Amino acid sequence: MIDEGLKSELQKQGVYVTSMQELYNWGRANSVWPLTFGLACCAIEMMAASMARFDLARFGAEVFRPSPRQADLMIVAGTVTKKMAPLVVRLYNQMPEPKYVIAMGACAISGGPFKQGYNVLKGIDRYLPVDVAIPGCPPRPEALLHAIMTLQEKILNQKLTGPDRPRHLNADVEGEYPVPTYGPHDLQPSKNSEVWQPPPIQR
Amino acid sequence: MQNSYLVLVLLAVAAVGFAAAPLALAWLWAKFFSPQKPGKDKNAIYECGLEGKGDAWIHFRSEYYLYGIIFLVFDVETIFLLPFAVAFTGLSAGAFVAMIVFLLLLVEGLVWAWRKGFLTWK
Amino acid sequence: METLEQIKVRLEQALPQTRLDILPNECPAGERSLIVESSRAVDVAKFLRDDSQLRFDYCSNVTGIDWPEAKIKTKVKKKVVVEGVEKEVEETIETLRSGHLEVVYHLYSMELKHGPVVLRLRTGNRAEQTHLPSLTPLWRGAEFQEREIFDLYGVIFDGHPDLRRILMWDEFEGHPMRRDYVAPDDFEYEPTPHDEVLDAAKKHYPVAAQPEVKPEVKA
Amino acid sequence: MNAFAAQPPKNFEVKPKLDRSGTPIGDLLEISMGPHHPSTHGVFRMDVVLDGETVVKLKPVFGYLHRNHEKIGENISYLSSMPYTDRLDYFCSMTNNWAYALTIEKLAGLAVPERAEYIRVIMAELTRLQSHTCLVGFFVQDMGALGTPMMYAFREREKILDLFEEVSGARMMCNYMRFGGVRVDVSDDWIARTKQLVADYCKFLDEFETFIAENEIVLARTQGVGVLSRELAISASITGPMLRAAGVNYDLRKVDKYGFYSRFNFKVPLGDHGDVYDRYMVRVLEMRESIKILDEALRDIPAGPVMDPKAKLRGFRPKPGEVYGRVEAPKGELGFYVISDGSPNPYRYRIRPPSFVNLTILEDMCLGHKVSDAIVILGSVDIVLGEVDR
Repeated sequence: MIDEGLKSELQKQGVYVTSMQELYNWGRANSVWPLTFGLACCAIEMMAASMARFDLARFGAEVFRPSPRQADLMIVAGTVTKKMAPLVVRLYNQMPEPKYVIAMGACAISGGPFKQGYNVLKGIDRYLPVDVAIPGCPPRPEALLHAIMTLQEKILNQKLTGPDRPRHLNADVEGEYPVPTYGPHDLQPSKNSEVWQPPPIQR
Repeated sequence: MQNSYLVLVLLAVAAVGFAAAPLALAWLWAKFFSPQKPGKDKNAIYECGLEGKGDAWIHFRSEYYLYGIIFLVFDVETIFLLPFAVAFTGLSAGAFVAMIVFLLLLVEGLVWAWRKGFLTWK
Repeated sequence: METLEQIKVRLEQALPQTRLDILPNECPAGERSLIVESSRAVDVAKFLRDDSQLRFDYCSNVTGIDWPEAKIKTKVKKKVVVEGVEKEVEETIETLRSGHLEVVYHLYSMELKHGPVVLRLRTGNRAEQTHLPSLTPLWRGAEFQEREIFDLYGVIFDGHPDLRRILMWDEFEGHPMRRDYVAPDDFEYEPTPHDEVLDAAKKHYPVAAQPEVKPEVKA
Repeated sequence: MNAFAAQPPKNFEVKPKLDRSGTPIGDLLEISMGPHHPSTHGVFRMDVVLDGETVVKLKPVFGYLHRNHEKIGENISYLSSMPYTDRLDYFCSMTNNWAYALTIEKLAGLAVPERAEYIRVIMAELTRLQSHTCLVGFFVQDMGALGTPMMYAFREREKILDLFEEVSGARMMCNYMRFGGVRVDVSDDWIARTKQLVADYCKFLDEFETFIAENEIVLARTQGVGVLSRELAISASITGPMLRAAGVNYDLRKVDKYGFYSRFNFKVPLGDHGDVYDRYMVRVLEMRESIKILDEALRDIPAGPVMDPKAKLRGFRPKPGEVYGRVEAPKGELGFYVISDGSPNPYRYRIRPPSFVNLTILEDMCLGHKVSDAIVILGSVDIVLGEVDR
């Protein structure tokens, strides 16, 4: 890539040099359109973050698209119950390809305070790859802003070509995840082992 | 050479090129950098997260069609009114009468539809 | 508003051979409730709603309760003569309470603005005799709450206009709010679990190799 | 046929219209305004059968946010259920806390010092202000005014959330009340700032009133839509602003006279048509009444302890018994029915949710109206899914 010294040198003379990848990632990072996907209390904090005081618009993310066809970020804000989980995965599948997931709140990360509930999915990362997770119940609007900034950094560092390019850029990686079905007491399968590989227990 | 149409042709080509170039670039980019990944769920109808049940191709009530036709007629009429409105000050009386006849013909259609009861939504 | 006893007396006059008794409730501000046999529940409820002095036209809350089989220990003070000396002795009597499901209705009156009358209906047992008359034809507000009790407790309400599962998904089997419902156990994943969560997690997730803790030699 | 069942308007029948030759004019379209929908206030689903644009059948489906609040409540102690009550109706955590605290105080016979009662009234009325303000924002947004009214409503809400955050430490999930009082005393500076906020809240209400109350779009879209008769409202156990909009004078603050409400003079606004516009106006007038209560409560709040010294927080074991306590939450009557068997955990912990019961007659109100009216009617019921599905 272009080394920094040459770049700053040219910038002094008013010549701006960039690469196709930087331009592509810069454009995508600063216009992430979230999907209105409010499940529970975190959705209210998400709304408060997009309102005048905390102003998600400063990061280009205030356009909340109701339909998954026009969104490229799914903020899972709230408790994902087992009855809702197949729908969350289906909505994720219906989003166009460069798509990201923010698990907002303790409920979306691991079931949160409702972990012992019989109808609560213990975290959305059992079925979907989560990019940024925000702890908190509900996390403050500033925490959501920080999550959007973390996501933007992640997008900016994505490679355009080469082996570790993101999922949506190589053709043979399947963009869809299997939608679980309803079983007698739990979802079938109860977790997507391809996505959910927890580290071994430290005990 | 002054009044030759070459200038117009060049302008047309430039205009088309100006429009087509980004599209071509975008298509080129898409070919390399955003591979198509159609999927069973992705191409399914979006039904608020649920599986679509029932069919969207159903017989709609006839009032919709009639409303559509009446709207179309008056939409086209406004297009014809445009040159009339623009050149209104310089028109002779005859042109004015012709335009009014055109207008009244269409209004007469509306009055007939109204009395026939198409506009009231049962 | 009349006291519960007066209402009970008037009820017994109006509906001759119904079995009504009053459940005591020791907590200070708690309301005592009226246990109604399920066969006459609809008539009792209709009387409470249409009677001119009572006018209980607002069914505020319908609750399902699960009472599994249990031994109840009640302490009873008894006078016992021990070696000729009169002494008070505490004795615990074990009574076996048969398992049953219970539905509690809290009725208020919006017209006369007076307090709750609590109706309790009990089912035969927790397995097959779980039929109770539905009071939705009398109070429409009880419709969803009765459906929820059917969904979470398994009480089948006869006469309910549309008895379906309301909260759980349709393919769900069993009734989750019962005390003997066991939730599927593959749900506990914590990086550092402890006691019963640890046992549940061990069945599903690999345990990291234990770093051997070298005993520090006290200098 | 149930006497109070849904009575659709006269010239209305469920099957599609037939023309002269008997063939149906159009099919019935079955759609589900599903859990993921921009204006169902959460994951609420309505299976709607449409004849063209007119709603023919509407079946609500719940359970997408059923978080097993009551099952968890049975496995934890009394006090640790308190933070769970914040997550019931996540717009009004203070009134949820108060309902639960009131119930357990009735169960265990605890007394609450006077200052704590005043603080509870102040918090409850601030919550009512904030909840109704949000509703006004959502209500107009459901009619198509995307974003702008919500900006104004949330701007006011943020000011109230600052006050809550300063007192209880959290913006939305206050967990502020205990059995026998409140957790932290309120500083005089906080009271002064609250007085200031309440003083210029009327300015915001007037501003919103001029925009919305006489707006002809709002009038056209809400007057005469989703009419709810008195008898159906009482029989369907509707409570809160929806009931008072139908003309029934039943407000728990006046009926139960809990928590010193008898000391403040405030009126209970009643509607007379029971349609969507009345529900909106009843809520706006209720906000003005809350401001009156707040003025009085803030003016003569006494000094004194905020926590009943005898109340034992650790190892709280009430005597066996059962109790049903209820409070006038912004959405309606929020009740807690607790059965205790002497152990530190409640034997049965039941919540009577106002939004869940208010949805009983959603179909009755929407029959015969257009699809867009069904959304406005759902908005006027003002549901919060954390409380509907518990």
